Amino acid sequence: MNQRVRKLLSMDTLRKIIPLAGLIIVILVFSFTTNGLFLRWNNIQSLIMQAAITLVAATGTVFVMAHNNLDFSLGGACALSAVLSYLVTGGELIPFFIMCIVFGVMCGLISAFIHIGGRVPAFMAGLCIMFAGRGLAQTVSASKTMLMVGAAQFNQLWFFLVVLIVVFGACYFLFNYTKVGKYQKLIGTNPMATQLSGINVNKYKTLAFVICGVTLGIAACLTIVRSAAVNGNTGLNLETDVLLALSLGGISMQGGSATRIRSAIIGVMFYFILDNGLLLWGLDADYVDIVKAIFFLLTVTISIDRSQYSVIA
Amino acid sequence: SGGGDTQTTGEKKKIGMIWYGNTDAMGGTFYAWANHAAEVLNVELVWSLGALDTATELTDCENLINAGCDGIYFIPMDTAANLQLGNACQQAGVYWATSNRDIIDDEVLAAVEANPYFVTRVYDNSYDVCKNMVAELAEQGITKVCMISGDPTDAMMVDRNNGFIDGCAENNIEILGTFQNPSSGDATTVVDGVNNFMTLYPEMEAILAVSGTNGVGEAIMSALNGSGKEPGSIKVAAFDTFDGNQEAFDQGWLSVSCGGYTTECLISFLALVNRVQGNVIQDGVFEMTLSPLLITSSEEMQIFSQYVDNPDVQLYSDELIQSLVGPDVTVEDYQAVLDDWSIDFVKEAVGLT
Amino acid sequence: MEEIVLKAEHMFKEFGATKAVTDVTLQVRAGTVLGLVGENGSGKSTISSMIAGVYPPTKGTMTYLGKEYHPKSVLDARKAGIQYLTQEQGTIDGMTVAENVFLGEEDQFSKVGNVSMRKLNQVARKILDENGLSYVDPKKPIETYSFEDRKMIETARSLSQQPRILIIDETTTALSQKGRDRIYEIIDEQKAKGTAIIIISHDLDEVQRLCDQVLIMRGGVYIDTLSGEDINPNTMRQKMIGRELGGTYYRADTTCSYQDEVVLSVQDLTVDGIFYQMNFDLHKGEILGIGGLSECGMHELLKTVFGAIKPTSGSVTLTEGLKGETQLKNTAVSVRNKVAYIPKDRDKESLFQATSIKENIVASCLDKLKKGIFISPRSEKKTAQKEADRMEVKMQNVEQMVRDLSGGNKQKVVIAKWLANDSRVFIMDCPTRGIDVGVKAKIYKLMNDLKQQGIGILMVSEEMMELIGMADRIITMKDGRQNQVFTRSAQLSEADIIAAII
Amino acid sequence: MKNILNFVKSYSIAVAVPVLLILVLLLVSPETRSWGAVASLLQQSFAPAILGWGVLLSMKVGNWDFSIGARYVLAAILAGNLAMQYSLGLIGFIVLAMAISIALGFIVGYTYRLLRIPTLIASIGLMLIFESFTRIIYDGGGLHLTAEYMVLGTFPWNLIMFVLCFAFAYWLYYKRRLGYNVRAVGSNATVAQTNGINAEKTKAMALIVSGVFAGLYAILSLSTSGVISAVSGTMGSASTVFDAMMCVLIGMAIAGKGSVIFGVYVGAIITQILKMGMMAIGVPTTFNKVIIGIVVVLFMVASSRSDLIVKLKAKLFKKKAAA
Ligand SMILES: Nc1ncnc2c1ncn2[C@@H]1O[C@H](COP(=O)(O)OP(=O)(O)OP(=O)(O)O)[C@@H](O)[C@H]1O
Ligand SMILES: Nc1ncnc2c1ncn2[C@@H]1O[C@H](COP(=O)(O)OP(=O)(O)OP(=O)(O)O)[C@@H](O)[C@H]1O
Ligand SMILES: [Mg+2]
Ligand SMILES: [Mg+2]
Repeated sequence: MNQRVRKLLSMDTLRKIIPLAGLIIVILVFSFTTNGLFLRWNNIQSLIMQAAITLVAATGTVFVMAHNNLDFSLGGACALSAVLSYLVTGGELIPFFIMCIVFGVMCGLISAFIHIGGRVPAFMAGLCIMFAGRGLAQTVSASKTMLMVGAAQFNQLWFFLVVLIVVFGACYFLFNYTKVGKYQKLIGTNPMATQLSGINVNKYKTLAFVICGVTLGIAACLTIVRSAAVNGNTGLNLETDVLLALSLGGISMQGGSATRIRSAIIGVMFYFILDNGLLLWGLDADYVDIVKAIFFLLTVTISIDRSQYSVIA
Repeated sequence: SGGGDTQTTGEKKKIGMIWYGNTDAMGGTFYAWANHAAEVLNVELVWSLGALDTATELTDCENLINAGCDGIYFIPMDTAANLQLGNACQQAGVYWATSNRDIIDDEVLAAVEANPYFVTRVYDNSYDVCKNMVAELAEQGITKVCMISGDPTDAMMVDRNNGFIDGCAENNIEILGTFQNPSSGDATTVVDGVNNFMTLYPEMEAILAVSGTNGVGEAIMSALNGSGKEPGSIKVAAFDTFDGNQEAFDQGWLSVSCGGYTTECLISFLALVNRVQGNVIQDGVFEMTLSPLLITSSEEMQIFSQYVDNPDVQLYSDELIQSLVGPDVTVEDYQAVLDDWSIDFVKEAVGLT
Repeated sequence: MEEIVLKAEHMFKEFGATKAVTDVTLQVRAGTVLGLVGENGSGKSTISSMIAGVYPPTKGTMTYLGKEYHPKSVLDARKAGIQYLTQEQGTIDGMTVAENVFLGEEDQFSKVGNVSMRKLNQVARKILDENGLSYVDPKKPIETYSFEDRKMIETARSLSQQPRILIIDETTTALSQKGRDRIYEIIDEQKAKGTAIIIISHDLDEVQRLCDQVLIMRGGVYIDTLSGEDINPNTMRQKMIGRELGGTYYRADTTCSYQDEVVLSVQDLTVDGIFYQMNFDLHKGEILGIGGLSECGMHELLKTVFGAIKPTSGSVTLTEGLKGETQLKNTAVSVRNKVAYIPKDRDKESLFQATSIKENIVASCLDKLKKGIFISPRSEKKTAQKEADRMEVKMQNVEQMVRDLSGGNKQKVVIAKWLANDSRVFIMDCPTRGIDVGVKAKIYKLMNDLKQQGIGILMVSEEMMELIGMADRIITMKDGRQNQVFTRSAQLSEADIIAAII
Repeated sequence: MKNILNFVKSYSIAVAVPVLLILVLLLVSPETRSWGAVASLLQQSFAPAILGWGVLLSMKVGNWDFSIGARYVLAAILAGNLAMQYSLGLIGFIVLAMAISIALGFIVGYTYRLLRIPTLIASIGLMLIFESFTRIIYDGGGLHLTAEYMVLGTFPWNLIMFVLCFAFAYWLYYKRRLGYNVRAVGSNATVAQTNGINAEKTKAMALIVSGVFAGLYAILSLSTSGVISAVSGTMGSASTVFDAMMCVLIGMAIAGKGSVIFGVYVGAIITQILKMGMMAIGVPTTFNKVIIGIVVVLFMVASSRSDLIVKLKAKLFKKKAAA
């Protein structure tokens, strides 16, 4: 019986389409069970705007995951970039956005430096940055209220759509059609062979962190657009949201050539649609997480490519 | 749990409730009160729990609006939440109301007051209450304290922090050391913090705690009881009801306490329901305040600990709740309920007098 | 005749569409050595793996010590007395030698589940001593020992289990002469003890020397079993390839021939503790061989020349780089300047296993394919297909995963990668390691073609015949120092070179 | 004699660092110049170290375990409330806490084994479920223990419990087969697997056994604080895991040749010293995270780049020699 279950679960075709199929099924289910609420334009509009922050951050994170690292700094780095950017620019909008991205890249570079220069696993470096970044953001922001009322004017669909299309488009291109993306996948498969194929592994790993930093900075900007204030809680749980969403999207946990950037879009949409749809159902708030978790476990169970692992990680 | 009946009649209005959680005293109590009131008033509630930052609150708000809610009630996690959620509600033509947090920015305040869908906000003056608590301690001759402060990114906590700090300055009390109340995680952190106070500052006479809920009050008492010190040799001034506060008071550890904010949530919520049902109270904006209870005697403490912020106790009768929703309700009716908030009121409500 | 320990009858193994083993029957007898010989991908590893419990056969029955035998796992087979030595690393870093020796067997030393460290170290000491490893300290972390020592420790571990059958799959190719000799001794000892031994090797002389019987496979199919006089390289070679192969497959000419122009110049190259003061020039159209014992520093020398190891002092200069004279400071500079490096450890250092053949081949030449920063998938596929066809890689298509190829075809993919980059200088470390004679011939022909095109080849080999057969000049190394230079001639013999390196 | 010398050598860093930090603390803050302060620090570190050992097990075997925080909260709330409801007494509470905690560990381990999904996924999924349960049971009321259940938090008892836990962890890690397998699977799961260690079973066992430590942590921490709240908000329990990870990371970096079990305790002491030190010099609490984050990075870099330190030393000595 166990073996038969496994056989069924390891069906290759099923596996590959499940994240997308799951997404479509969830969309269909919610479309028919919410009295049309789910498909209303307003709801779709909100969904896009809600998902944007996580989606932007997740898209850049794919580069880091492709070379087999987890970036756990996202939440803290997001708060840190926003707070520092505010302090530097005094909250003037355009400079703020630019500096946010600059500080995002700086956080990425710090991760890369600790990981590569200090030979510390990137996940642990990220964990420390998440910690220290959030702490610093809270300490610095404690002394004053950092409202950014002006940012609220961008809390509109067109702005989010433009950002999303540009970021995802650029990342999609970089990941699939340029050296930056291709090398990440090679590094993820075999770093030593990559180095001996004449590829500067450290440089390309660093580039991945830089790309991740750029998207993180943009995600921080979007967060501020949505919350109109900068504080120590900016970007709370971003790192776990991204990780959860990417897993839902069927990303390979070990990086390498099985990594697909579409995992970001499928996973993040899946994640936010679940939230949205369950609320439209009026499911009791205490049970939302349980249902979400069950969906999460089931989708991954069916979609994961076990042949990637000699031992399931 | 949840919003009562699932079958929706055309009449039944839906209110979206954005709420940080129902695991602490106030959170749990309001969760119970609001559900009860909703049943009495025949409205449906949709809860979205767990948001701790504005971006998440906004997401919840949008989802609730899309779920067809006619009104949104929330505690703004920071001042900007008023602006952002307010805008979302305005765009969707949905009424909204808040409680517990003052708006600390003039621009935001102006925007909120100009928002046609803003119903009301009810807030308390935590700052003054904190000062009063410190004054209470000063009267008992305290001169050296340590402080468990609140999250400095939270407007209400900033009020409380400042109240304590200014109160100490006015009463010539020295604050020896401070540590921040962990917003999440373990109560052991609090125990460690209090132990550190005692080792670092043996001369400490009292502890000011910005919040006693979510296990903090219990943890402070555990630390003090475990210290081997004479009960009462260190005084505690703590916000909020917590388990065992009566005992702590009688032992002499706890010497002043304050709390009872759930009423302001309820009134704000009722005002929102009233507006959603089509009753306009007055032309302009109306905003209300509540004075929390200050507890200084054992008798007060007993009532406070037993009946205030207890999910199993409904302090407001069904009749009263019904009387606060209708075409003839005025701002004064609401303010009267808020003004009535006192230990005596509680006694009466639970039939002790 | 000795007792039959194991009989595997009508064995089949299919991996999807690949028929790796088709209706093969084999038997091993106590106290004898059975050799498995065949081209790359002929199914030798596959059938041994089935015996060792790595995976179950698609069809077929095995009888072991008179009973039906269905190992469910390697552990199962091991418990039954069948030990499998592969060429992969089988020890675990971060644990001591003793712990590695008893990996998965700690129960022997436990009382009510408590493992006695003292006893474990004691017994490990004894096992190491018995296997000529008295210089190894069982309490030290395993990573303090060299690859070769670790392989020997692993072997000692297998032997300590008193196996009835010992399978050695191409283990010797990873070892130096010293290590090989040690393995030969072990085989003799085990033989005397009555252990049945299966050995897989592409070194036909080795097979001739060790085996009592040789079973030949081709394309997963049983061809023949040889014994006695029939076990000689020529017969084996002919049977495994299925046609006569010319007596020599090395270069036909016996004169040293290269152009005057220097392509690569190595000056005073030193890596402290490994090799010192290496000086030589590689010319256009030259095959420059480097010979020595495995631990003489020659492998590291090649890595250093390629830029993968930072030298303590000295320089490596490419005369005609993209911008004229270029120092090869790192691998990126080398590859950009069309220098290729084929490492000895294929699986670890040159292959992307869970990746397509296409991506492996184009890995180093993306700069050539890109327009602006854009790399078109079509050009990738075209290039990969062209080079794979040129190397005659046995594959379904270029999208196939490299990990599913047999050893020899993997090596072809590695070479294809460097051909795709139009490499002007080749640095080859044991290019025919683990390669069957057919493919070997192909690689030698390719080297010769490259030479004719004026490409310089720097080659390290542990096979003296290969050096003598292919190189224009041979530099020998001993204890990290340049020793002697031999020039190509008909008179040059293995003995000459061996005398220089020992 | 040689053994003793070796022993001293292998533990020198692990002991030296906290001693040094305590000295610094004594220097900056005259208030702490008492044995009481040191004793208090050592005791504060008991509970975090115990949870740390559980996290260590998972980290060493290569598991991602986000669920341990939620598991301990759920076990504590269930066990405490049941024990008080049925007046089971201290022993009853202990037995229940351990049983529930191990059962929850079993659920995570078994989910991993049965569904064959990465531990990261299994543990995050189950963490969400367990967190929700803490809010659903007892209507989110959490747990407040009465004094009779808190005996273990007071002085000789907490020390006794800690010593027992230490011995247990040490025994498990260095004497039991599981400990060997955990280390083997952690450094190379594939090789371990082919050598007859069932890697997936070992990983699942590590999750189950981490339940033992989660249970012990629940008992000891509740015995000091007496109170635990339901997890508020999604991932609210993750911070407990991260705090423990910080101790473990310091512990692994500092352990060197000595025992990592002791290292984790030292890691816990160091984080507590930092917290107390921050308070002593009046730095805001939010800054703790910054300092701890930086300190952990420094320790990790120092342990993985010992070559840099050697170089630095060489440079310094050269300069001295030249001067
Ligand atoms: N796991 C696998 N999945 C798919 N095909 C496989 C797998 N393992 C082996 N094969 C295929 O089975 C065939 C036999 O492979 P095997 O490894 O037994 O060859 P071999 O004789 O050992 O070759 P070599 O001498 O190169 O090691 C090859 O065509 C190979 O590609
Ligand atoms: N009918 C038969 N009777 C006896 N032996 C047989 C029979 N059919 C096949 N064999 C043997 O089964 C073995 C399978 O060889 P195997 O595929 O493992 O070699 P290999 O792994 O290809 O070698 P390499 O790893 O070098 O590529 C062959 O040696 C073949 O001689
Ligand atoms: Mg093989
Ligand atoms: Mg083979």
